[in-house]
Amino acid sequence: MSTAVRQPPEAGATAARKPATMGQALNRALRDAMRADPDVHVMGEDVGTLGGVFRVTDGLAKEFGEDRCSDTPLAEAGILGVAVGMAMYGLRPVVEMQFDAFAFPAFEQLVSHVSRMRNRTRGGLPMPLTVRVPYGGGIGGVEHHSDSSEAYYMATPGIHVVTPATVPDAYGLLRAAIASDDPVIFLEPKRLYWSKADWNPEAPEPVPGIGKAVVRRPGTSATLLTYGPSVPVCLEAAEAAREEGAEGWDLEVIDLRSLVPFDEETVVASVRRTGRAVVVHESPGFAGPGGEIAARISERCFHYLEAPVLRVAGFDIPYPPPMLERHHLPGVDRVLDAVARLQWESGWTERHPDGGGI
Amino acid sequence: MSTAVRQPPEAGATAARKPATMGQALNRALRDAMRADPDVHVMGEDVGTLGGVFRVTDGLAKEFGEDRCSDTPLAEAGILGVAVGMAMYGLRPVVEMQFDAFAFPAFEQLVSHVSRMRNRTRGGLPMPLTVRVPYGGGIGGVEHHSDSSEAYYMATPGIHVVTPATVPDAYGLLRAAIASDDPVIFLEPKRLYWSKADWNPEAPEPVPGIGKAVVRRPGTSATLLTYGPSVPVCLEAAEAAREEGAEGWDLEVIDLRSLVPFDEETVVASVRRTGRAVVVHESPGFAGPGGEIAARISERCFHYLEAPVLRVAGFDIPYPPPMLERHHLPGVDRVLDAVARLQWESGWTERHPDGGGI
Amino acid sequence: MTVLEQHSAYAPTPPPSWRPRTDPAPLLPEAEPYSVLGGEGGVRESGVEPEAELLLRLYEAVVHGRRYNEQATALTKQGRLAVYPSSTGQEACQVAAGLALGERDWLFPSYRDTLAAVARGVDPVEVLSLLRGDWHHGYDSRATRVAPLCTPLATQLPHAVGLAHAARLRGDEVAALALVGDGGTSEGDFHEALNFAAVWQAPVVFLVQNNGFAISVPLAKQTAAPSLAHKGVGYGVPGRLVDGNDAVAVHEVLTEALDRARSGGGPTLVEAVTYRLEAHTNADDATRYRAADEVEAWRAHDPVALLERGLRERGLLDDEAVSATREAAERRAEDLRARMNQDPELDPEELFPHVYAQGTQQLQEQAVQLRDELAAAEFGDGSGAGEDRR
Amino acid sequence: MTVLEQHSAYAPTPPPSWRPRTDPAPLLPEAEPYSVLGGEGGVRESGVEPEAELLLRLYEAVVHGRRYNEQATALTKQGRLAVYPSSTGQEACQVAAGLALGERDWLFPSYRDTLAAVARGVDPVEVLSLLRGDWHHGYDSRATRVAPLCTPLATQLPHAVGLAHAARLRGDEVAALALVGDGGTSEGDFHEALNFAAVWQAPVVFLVQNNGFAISVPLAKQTAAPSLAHKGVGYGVPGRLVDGNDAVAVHEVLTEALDRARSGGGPTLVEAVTYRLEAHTNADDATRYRAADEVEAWRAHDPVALLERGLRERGLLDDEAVSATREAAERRAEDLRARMNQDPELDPEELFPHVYAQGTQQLQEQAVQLRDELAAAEFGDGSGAGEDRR
Ligand SMILES: Cc1ncc(C[n+]2csc(CCOP(=O)(O)OP(=O)(O)O)c2C)c(N)n1
Ligand SMILES: Cc1ncc(C[n+]2csc(CCOP(=O)(O)OP(=O)(O)O)c2C)c(N)n1
Ligand SMILES: [Mg+2]
Ligand SMILES: [Mg+2]
Repeated sequence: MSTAVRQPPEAGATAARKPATMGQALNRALRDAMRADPDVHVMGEDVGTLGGVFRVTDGLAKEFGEDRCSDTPLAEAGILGVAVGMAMYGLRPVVEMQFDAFAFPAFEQLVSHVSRMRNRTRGGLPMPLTVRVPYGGGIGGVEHHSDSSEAYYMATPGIHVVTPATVPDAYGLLRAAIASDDPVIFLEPKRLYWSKADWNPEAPEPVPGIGKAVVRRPGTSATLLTYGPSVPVCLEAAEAAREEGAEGWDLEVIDLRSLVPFDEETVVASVRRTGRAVVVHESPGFAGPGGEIAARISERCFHYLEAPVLRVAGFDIPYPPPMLERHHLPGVDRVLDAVARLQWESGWTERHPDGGGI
Repeated sequence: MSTAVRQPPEAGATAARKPATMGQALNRALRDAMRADPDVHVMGEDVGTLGGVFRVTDGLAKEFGEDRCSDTPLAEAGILGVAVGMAMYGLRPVVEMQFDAFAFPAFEQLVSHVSRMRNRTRGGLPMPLTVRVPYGGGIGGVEHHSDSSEAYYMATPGIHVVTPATVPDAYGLLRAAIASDDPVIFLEPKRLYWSKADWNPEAPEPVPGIGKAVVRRPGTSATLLTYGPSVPVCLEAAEAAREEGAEGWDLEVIDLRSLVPFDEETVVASVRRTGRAVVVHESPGFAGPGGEIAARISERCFHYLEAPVLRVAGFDIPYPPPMLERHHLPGVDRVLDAVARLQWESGWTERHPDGGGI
Repeated sequence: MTVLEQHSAYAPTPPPSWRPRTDPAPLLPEAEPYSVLGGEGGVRESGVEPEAELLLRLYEAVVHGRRYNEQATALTKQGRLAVYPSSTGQEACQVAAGLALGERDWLFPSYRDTLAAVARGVDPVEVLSLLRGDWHHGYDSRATRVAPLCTPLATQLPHAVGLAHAARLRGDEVAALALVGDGGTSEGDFHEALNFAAVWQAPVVFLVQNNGFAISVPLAKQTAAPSLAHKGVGYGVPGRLVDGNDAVAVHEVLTEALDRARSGGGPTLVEAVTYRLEAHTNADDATRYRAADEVEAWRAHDPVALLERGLRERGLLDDEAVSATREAAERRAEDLRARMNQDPELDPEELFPHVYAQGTQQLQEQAVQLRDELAAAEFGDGSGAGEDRR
Repeated sequence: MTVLEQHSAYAPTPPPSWRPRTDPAPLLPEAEPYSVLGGEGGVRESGVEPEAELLLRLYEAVVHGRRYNEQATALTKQGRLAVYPSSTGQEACQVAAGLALGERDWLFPSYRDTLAAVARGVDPVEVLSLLRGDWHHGYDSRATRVAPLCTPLATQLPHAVGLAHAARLRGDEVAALALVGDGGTSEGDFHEALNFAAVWQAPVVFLVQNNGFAISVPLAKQTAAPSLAHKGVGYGVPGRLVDGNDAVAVHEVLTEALDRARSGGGPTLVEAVTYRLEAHTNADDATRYRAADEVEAWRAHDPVALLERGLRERGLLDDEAVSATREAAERRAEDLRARMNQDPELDPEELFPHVYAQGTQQLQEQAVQLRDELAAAEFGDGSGAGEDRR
């Protein structure tokens, strides 16, 4: 799985680091990838002259010309379908879907072709293409602008599903996605576009390539498993947890970075160590990413678990309007509530013992 | 949840039962629904003159006219989109998607409109429509004719997901789906279209409406949780299991019937009783329906489980070509293999203890 | 005969006995956009002279519409709207669409068409619910016969076809008017909707407001067609091309098409050539992708000014009437501002009851969870747990 | 100048200064299907006389094609193919498509177009892999420049556009020929592909084989257009209408369009009017939805007979040559039959290695599981566990 991107020797040198946003790191990753490989082509709605509605493609059309960074007609199935043909000819298209819900028109192309072309042709026509999808909520977007559609992509064999949570990961994972010979759904957490870190674009920190989770905060009491927009929430919760519980909890936070392939090794090792786990994501809980993760942990760590694996997720509802979204999004308190239910004392009680007679 | 369909008094009378296929029961359900309610309209590719490629709509155009059972242009997004408009005007469209993968073009209409219209309009514009999707494999279909797409639908709040496994359920659940004031994805297991049972169309057995699982075979050793095309496989496995293990296993088989809403009550009660569970489905395992089901059981039955909840599912690959599909589909042996791993003896061992160092 | 059998269409026979098919000629649009008010030249010779009452009604509506657009844009600056896609410059289309509809007809608007809904009679505060962000939709669609504002482009078009078809099946004389932008014509749903409408002869009219841009993408990057109205012939649907800044012309073309639809004549595709004078939304910076002189050229063809001049030339309007109309618009804008300045009533528990007709156990549990959290936050220890910390 | 800037398209200016746009007239198709061989009348007067060598090549190919279709259908009866969608009756289109392509050009076939691939030179056994069911695809697409047979309708059309566009960006003189059925034109992907092709002036030719039916749905329920070729003008793409049973005419139209595409002239939409003489596939019963006399009328315009007559009339063919050609076709059919009667080599473990470039741990575990199961079945206790019981 490791299409690790080679990094300059001074990688991560603190000296030249300056505050950069995730959006800027993504922009830089596209630029560097386009400079490094003439086969990389960026395309999508408003990605050219405008530089994208989130400005992630800013300046690319100017530097590389409209043939390399192309505004397309407004037709997502067409965009992805055309990208498939370009990939068949040997190019590496990088497609931008303007918002998560606007990737849905391209669903058939994705599932029936992008994910299967390599397999169908026994490797004859690989699909080295990247689909960038801004996803998730928390930005006050109206209907259809805040969906978390990762469950759909995870359930589709043949594609990778990657999502960064930090500025260096945004750069490193996007480079790895574009370099991958397989199709990658690259989910960009919208509300982290403006998140900042000190970062040196001339010497970006190396990222181990697609398929590796990372322990963002080591801990011993329980493991929080999360990704993308919920990573900062979990880190904040872990800090707050030091004050909670009988003697405070020391929570480990794992940023999955890649939902497919799933880094079972890192996850299982952590949960076997801590004995407790909570999965946190924005996507609706039912049949969401947390289902797979919790099921897998429950199976592989059965004898190590002190408590059931709990999930903190968006409710099982259509994404709410801007003024109500804060009630839907998993926040620090909801995470801590779940941690508190991890059977710290003996004697397990249900959350709603009378709910439906169960 | 119970839009239970009223049944004639002699329901289930054994007297007049004759062998009927699931396809015939579905056909009869459509006919009866159309007779009972002039607002029920059937539409789709080839559903009129031809009666559908699986003949489920056979005779409807003739009896009710082309306005009630309409051949449509070949455009799935258009079909579902037009059905949305018809439902807005108060009709009850029943849409046929010809094969599972050919529902993908309609994905945006489904997710962005069908599933959200009621919520968006605070109940002002409900979507009483049914989308019939023949799904699953085992019929020797070439590429794109054997997908199991239920994971996508389960992950979409606002729709119900229903799938029959028996002749009476096919009738009863389809009537309930059409009668429902909410949109229902009605998944018809292709390879059970020709499955038979003794059945009386004049007095069909009552079905408790959408949202209720059923124990198809009571048992004490472990619970097999399944639905649709895997129900007969699990029943066969349960029979075979009487001869396996130290003293034979007595397996309980639950047919979920409805994936959304999920009948947690029935499932949890069973697993708490048996202490062991295997989820069985054709859909790829990773992020498939079994993830949610296993995670939910692991959480709600934590202190009752003698062994991890295991999953027997399709592999995490694109659906194979006809000549290889039998290697992909969960069969009796694979189910029994999983049952055998449910820690019957003390001492838990992993399936692949050296796999990846976990 | 059923409604689906009424229309005889292309059924090719072997070339030797090739039969005449639909004549394409009447389906092709006019060579120049149809106009009544005319361009700089003023009153047009040709064309039936519209009734004074209609002209005055349209005038009032475009003046109100312009002021409404300004007010809504101002509300975004005050944080009262999450976002506003203005139809400034497109008021002629908006107003004509709203007013051309018969009482039982339905309107299918996009996010940019709040003014069309207002012109149709929807309460302006209710229409802005989506854009304010208190809910996804704020008015009673069945009562107003206005479908929800639609955000995923072109997806509302098949809905309009379906509704119109359903009405026809029921024998109701109802037409649907579906609005879409120039960019939206590139989506597959546009194609499928037009095709369904044509094959089923659904009583639906498609109005493409060609405002030159899809966000930053100019029309030349969207299509290579002679005009968008030329798309009609490919479906067997007549295409009409109209000056979209000429409210009278748009109104006339739509009225004609809606009448035809209602009386079983099938669908029409209308392209109204207009221009988006403001940015895509308040969040957009239009200077990144278009030059000021292009905007200026279109300002010279402003729909409000055009109609004012037309009415003055016809002696239907004087300075006094102009200021009276503007004042009335100002008062309505004040009223809108005042009502929008009140915080909407929000109930977090509304997240759950509308997902299904009856709640599932799962959603009930989640509703209980939220209620518990809200209660904990309210009666909590004052540390702000539950509400403020996120 | 970049390839994306070469094409000046519709950019409307305010109506008073409306500028001339693309002229729609040259984009409209001919009033009658273009034909060379003519109908019952025989040799046509007009039109350039095609070269004898080409005529003979086409004749050989349609005779072989007809026999190939018969053989493949027979193979379904013997259980050697899972399914076969026959192109009997459409051989002229199939063969012309295969032969009109330049060496570096690409073909994008649908499930029905195996014969086009064979005419292009793909091994007939390899082309049937999908329909035999041993794998999804059996030939080397890059070597043959034939994309995989495509099952989801119209989804191959944007692929063709993308490949053609990529070739143009690289400066390669390559055109793509994409095949689609009449039913497939209703899908959104058809629309989006044509629009992309037009806006980007991609070197791609779309050939619609209008065979009158989409499974059971006749064209009149699929479209109300004057003809499918009339769809071109709505994209700014020239539409051509051709007698699809006249191999010479189809070949000429395609050759012209491909040449134009390769030399930067942009895409073309070709509608070939033809007929599916057999059922949709061997699994279909065509008598449920169409009358025998309709089929008979088309049999009178059989593409093989038409070409044979044309050649005889031109003195290029006599009885002897006819039987020689038929015998050659018979031998090829025998060869196909013999090779198809061999069981394909199947390796269940091939389910895993092609899903990704490198296997994931998860897939490796599953591959191990399957290997264990297969081993258990092979060296098992003979009770059949693992393999037979399902
Ligand atoms: C399916 C879909 N894709 C993308 C978007 C994002 N988007 C919103 S408006 C817009 C431009 C629309 O242009 P046009 O159709 O011309 O309408 P206008 O905004 O000019 O009124 C885009 C790309 C969307 N809403 N829906
Ligand atoms: C997206 C999609 N929807 C439905 C189908 C099922 N289907 C297979 S062939 C066919 C009819 C196609 O008709 P047409 O395009 O005219 O091609 P023909 O079969 O006549 O060559 C249908 C509906 C499909 N393959 N793909
Ligand atoms: Mg526009
Ligand atoms: Mg056809």
